[in-house]
Amino acid sequence: MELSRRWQLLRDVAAVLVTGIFMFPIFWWALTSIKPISAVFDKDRVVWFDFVPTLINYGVTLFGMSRSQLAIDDGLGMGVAGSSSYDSRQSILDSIIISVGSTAITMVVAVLAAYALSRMRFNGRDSFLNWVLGQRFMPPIAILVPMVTIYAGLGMRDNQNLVLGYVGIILIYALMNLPIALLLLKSFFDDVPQDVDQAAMIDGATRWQSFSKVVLPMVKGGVAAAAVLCFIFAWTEFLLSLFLTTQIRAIPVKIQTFVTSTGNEWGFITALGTAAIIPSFIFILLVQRHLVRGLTLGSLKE
Amino acid sequence: MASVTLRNIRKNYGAVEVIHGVNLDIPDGSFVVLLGPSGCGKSTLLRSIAGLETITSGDIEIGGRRVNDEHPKDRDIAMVFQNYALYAHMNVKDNMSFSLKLAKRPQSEIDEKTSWAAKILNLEPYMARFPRELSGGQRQRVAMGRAIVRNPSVFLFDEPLSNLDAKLRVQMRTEIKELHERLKTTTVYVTHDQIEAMTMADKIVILRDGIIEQEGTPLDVYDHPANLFVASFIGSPAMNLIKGTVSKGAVVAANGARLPLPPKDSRARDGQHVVYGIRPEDLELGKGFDIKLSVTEPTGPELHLYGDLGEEEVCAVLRSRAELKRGEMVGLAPRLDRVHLFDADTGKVL
Amino acid sequence: MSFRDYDKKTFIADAARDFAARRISKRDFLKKTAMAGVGFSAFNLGLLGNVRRDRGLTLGEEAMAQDAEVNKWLKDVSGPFKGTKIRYTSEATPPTVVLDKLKGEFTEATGIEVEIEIVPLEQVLAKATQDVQGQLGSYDIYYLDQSWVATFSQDTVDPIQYYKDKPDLAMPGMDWDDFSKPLVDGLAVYEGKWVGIPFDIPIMTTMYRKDILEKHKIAPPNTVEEFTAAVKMITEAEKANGMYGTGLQAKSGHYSLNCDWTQVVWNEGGTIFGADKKFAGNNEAGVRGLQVYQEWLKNSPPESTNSTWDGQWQMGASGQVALINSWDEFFPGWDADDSKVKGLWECKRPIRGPKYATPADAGFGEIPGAAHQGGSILGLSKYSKNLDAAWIFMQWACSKDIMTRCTLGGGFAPMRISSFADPRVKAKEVVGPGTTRHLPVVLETINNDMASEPDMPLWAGFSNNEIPVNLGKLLTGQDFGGDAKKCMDTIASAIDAAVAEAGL
Amino acid sequence: MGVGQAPVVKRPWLPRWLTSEHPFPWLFPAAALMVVFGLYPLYKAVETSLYKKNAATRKLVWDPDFNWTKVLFDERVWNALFNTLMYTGIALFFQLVLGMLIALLLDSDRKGYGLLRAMMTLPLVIPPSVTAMMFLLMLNGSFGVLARGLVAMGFIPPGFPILGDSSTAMAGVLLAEIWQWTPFMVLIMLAGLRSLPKEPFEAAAIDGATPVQAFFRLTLPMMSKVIAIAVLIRGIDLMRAFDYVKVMTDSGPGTATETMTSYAGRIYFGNADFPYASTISLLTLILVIVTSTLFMRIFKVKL
Repeated sequence: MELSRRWQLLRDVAAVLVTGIFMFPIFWWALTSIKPISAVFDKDRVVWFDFVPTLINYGVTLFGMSRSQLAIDDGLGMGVAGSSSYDSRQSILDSIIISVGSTAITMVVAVLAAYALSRMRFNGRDSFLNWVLGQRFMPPIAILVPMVTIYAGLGMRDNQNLVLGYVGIILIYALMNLPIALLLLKSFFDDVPQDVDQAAMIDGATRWQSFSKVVLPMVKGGVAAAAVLCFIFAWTEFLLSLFLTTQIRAIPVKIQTFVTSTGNEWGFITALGTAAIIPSFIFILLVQRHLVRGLTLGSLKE
Repeated sequence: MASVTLRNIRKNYGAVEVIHGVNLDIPDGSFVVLLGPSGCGKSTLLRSIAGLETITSGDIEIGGRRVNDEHPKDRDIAMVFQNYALYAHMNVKDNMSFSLKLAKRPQSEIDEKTSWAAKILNLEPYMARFPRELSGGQRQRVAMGRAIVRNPSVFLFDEPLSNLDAKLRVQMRTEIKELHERLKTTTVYVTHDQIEAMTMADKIVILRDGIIEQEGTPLDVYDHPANLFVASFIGSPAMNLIKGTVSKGAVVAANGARLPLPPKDSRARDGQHVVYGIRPEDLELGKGFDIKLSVTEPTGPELHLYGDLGEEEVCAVLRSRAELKRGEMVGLAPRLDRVHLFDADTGKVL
Repeated sequence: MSFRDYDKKTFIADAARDFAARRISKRDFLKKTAMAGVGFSAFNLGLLGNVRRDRGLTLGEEAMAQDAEVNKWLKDVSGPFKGTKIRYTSEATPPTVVLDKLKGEFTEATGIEVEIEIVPLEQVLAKATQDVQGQLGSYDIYYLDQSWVATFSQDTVDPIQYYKDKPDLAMPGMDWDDFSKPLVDGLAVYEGKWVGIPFDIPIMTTMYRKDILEKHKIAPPNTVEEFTAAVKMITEAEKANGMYGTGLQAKSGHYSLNCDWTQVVWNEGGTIFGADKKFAGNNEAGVRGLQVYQEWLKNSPPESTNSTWDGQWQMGASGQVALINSWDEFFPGWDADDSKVKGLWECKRPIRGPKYATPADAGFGEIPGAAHQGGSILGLSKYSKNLDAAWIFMQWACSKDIMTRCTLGGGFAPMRISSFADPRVKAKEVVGPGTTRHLPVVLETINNDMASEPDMPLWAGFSNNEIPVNLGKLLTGQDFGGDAKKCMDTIASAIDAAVAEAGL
Repeated sequence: MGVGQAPVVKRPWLPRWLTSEHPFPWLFPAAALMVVFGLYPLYKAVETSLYKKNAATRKLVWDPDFNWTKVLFDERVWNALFNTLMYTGIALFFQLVLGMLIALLLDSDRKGYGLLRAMMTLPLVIPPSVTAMMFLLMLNGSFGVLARGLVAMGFIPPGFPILGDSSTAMAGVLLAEIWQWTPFMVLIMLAGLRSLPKEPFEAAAIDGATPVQAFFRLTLPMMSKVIAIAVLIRGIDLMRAFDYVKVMTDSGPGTATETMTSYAGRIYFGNADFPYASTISLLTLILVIVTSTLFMRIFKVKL
């Protein structure tokens, strides 16, 4: 519907304003990351821009500057008496390994299952779907103890074997993301008419060929969207990662280690937090169109 | 090229049987149309021939070979789908050559065959386009191109024209027919549109509820419907079917009107309950029975009259023009040699 | 260690400070350019062009390396354990993080690798609990807060015993008597057994803003009454400046609130458990203590009810409060160069109540007193698969030199008497980052005022759940209508039932 | 066997259920993952909940009734249940309404709206545990920028501890929750809006419907399925929400923001009573199953 110019202007203003409100916490967070600690905790006023910006927080968390050196040689309290290992480069690497690994596994498993659930009719199909959704019902805290025990028994904790440690956390994330990926992908597969597979089969394709050469390429946008969602969920998960790992430090866990006995190291928390937003955001931008379509899980068709 | 034979085909979905023992011979090189209302099982039958559905019992033979357990790709068939089922991520050429690539044919053969098909179907300028960049008719042609490059022994068409607009449909109808004339490939064509069936088929097979009601050439089926269903389904406007009782060389309708029968008609005895069938174009103005005119529709070449005979509506198609008014009583005379009589209880032709 | 060695080390430490001084002037220069508007990018260039790699803790590390004797021992005993990896999980306390830096030296000398997993306190508890429950042996060493010592006593190896049992692994110069007696009693010993070696000792002292007290002509308070009066007075007088008398770590459901509470109960002569092993917080003294606390809360920033030690530190750093009765660990951060309150805070022995109950009045080995200690120990896990390698590391980590250097790295209280007297530590008793000028007070407090929470296996649960949750309900007005007695009665019935159920 | 099932490819050495024509090989990896990492831990959790843990000796004693009886008579469980439902309900309400309003606002092809929509998705990529810390900082009564904003607007007295007061703590936690997940709803709603057919709206406009009428009579009913899916997905996650409560208020003050999972967490972290923590978690699981099954039945959600 056409809006009059005045209404249109009003809408533009409102849209910018609302988006601005939602951007504000992130802006504030990023701003805090370049503030000296005294500007974060000013008892008399809110400090907006009148501070001397510092990149020390990024230097320490991302570029390997030594926190101890800064504290002792340069006399920077930065909030606390302590000094610690704040170099988070390994954590970023860990997060990437875990997120990419689990996303890859989730996608392979989910794509296969979603294809079958979309294309084949068999007894128990609906039960299977409900079972899949049910995986998301489980509060993560309920499976912490069993998982730790099981992994320890299998020698799959990261202190027993680092590689298996990664595998362990990757598999658990794969399961965690399976429901959303599978349901999303199924909706994309459902959008491709069955006739297409059948045409392919008549053209001489086996079931596998019609899947891999025809149907899968047709939903690659949806696959990308599901993959991004999985990546984000893995990138942001905290509780399982905290308890299943001892040396592998995903970013959300690493940030929690900046909560110390003498204070929260807000500078490092905000710096790493800000930096951690970037990769996911790039991915989300790349597939936003498909994401917007995919999130409705096929409920739009009749 | 091959003939297709169906023997006592049955198909169940769970406890429900949807095809009840179909027997059908499709001679080599013929164009057979499976016609019927939606849900009659025609698509299921077609898809069974294609191998996209398993049948519960019976045999399917293509070229004398039993193919029940063959994968679709091994049945030497090609199929065109209602919604074309094009591969959206491939261009026209790739769509058409997909089957050849899967069969690992040499590139030279692939090129040769696709350009041959493109030429036949006037697709040459569009070979690099993607399906989304094509019009409906062009997509339809690509789907056909995909089918013909393989040079299969049987073509299967599943309502291929229903997504096209009326004009294009007529055009494509002709093209498909021409293609068949040219390639002489055995063709099974499913539609619910009787015009398509009449114009294209060598043989029409009329299905209802999983049973073949009648098969025969188009005119045969039109002129000699085997039962009430076929009579009402074939022809547009549909055949007038009026219930009545036979009495002294005529059928007495519910309102007492006497519908004349040919002299010495021996198909029914007096007092028998029958359905009197007469096609609209077999009625002309004259002395026979009277209807109360409700609508007149001039279509140009013809004049369609709709009127009431008691509770029943009667339609007549006149070649001549006449000044008639709504509400007027009009006398209609049937061509007596074209009167059909059906048993009111079984629906079978008498 | 000979005097000559000391001499050399302090000399190098001084040199390091000089170097630091030059850096500070460089920073000042950069600050000025930043203000002049070239600002950010200039600063940026200066900073990134000068990335200092993490090379462990300086302070003249070469010279301050282990005693030759200890080093030789490390090399001698570590042979069979080369390439082993030992692990422990710990809270991010200052000594732990310094140790995390220093461990490189250990690895260099022994070939034993050390992984320290640093997480917030309660997660340390959960992870350790998980480990002992499944006897997984994920960790070779547990970092145990004093309140969990009883809980884990059955899971650790007694270090004294092990020292005797394995003479070939015993570190020379361990000097067990160097750990101050009250500290060992309050912290490490449960039912006569050393559960671990004391490693960290934050203790509650009274800290005050010299300038504010002078401004209002108040003497630093010695008693609870004086403290309360001073707090009230300052809140009243400084209202316009957004300043409060005190600040608390009263976050509902958090262990920090439990620490605050035990302290006020002891100050009124109360105990947590009576000699009959029944909860005693709801007796007259206990209720009076809680009422004092409620009074303090009225004179502290409202955010206190959502603050742990973290928030309390911020209040001090931002100049929001004038008096705090809390962890001495806060002190060095307030003295940092970039602090707004550098040099303004002073530290004294904790305020005292009229009288204190004796350990005999209390159950479960509780020691009432004026200074709640929040120390922790390193315990050697019974389930460790690298017991001896871990044992070597633990002895090294608790050796005189390492403990002293941990203190130097952050300016918090050492565990060993000798560290307090170490010239390097003495040399830092000046206003400035990593200051140790509060340590004499801390030593005095440890020796005279130290109090300890009950030693019982259920205490970790009570102090993290039942007690702080119900206190939170009271202090934030969710329940009990401000009635301290009612709150304490509720806690009492819950705790008594749990104690009975566990059959203690 | 049914529609779309083609006959077997002849490959006699392979049993049919191992060919790509049979669902088995397709579903096997997913099923294996769900059994090993889903069912087995669930089984262990159920088993754990049937033991009674002695807090002093840490011994586990088989006592199937103990925890399940305890959970029914634990007032904090009922409080947590109430809080969980309230948290879920309020968050869903705001996320739905705001999500719909913002989606309507941003659903425009004008220049620049694409960028706004992209920015709107930013909150989604932040770890919830970090978001919680973000709001912890911003809601700090003494220093927080939001708290001071609210003071300036006269909503709260200076220094008021939003997260440290039992009347406002829940609102504070919900603020973080709503901030982070409203964009998720915006995305879903945008998808729904963008797929609506135009004709009914044109028809309605010709029939004289106001935009508001068109919204309630056309947009909402046509989007009901999308909304149902959104509510289902979000609702499941909301009932299990942990990070915000844990980091921001630690279930407090008192038990004012204690939800089922955060209570389970406290029993787990604080008291180390794994059997009881498992029991509470399983109760949460039952709650989620019951509510989402009911929801799917009532609103006929088809997966």
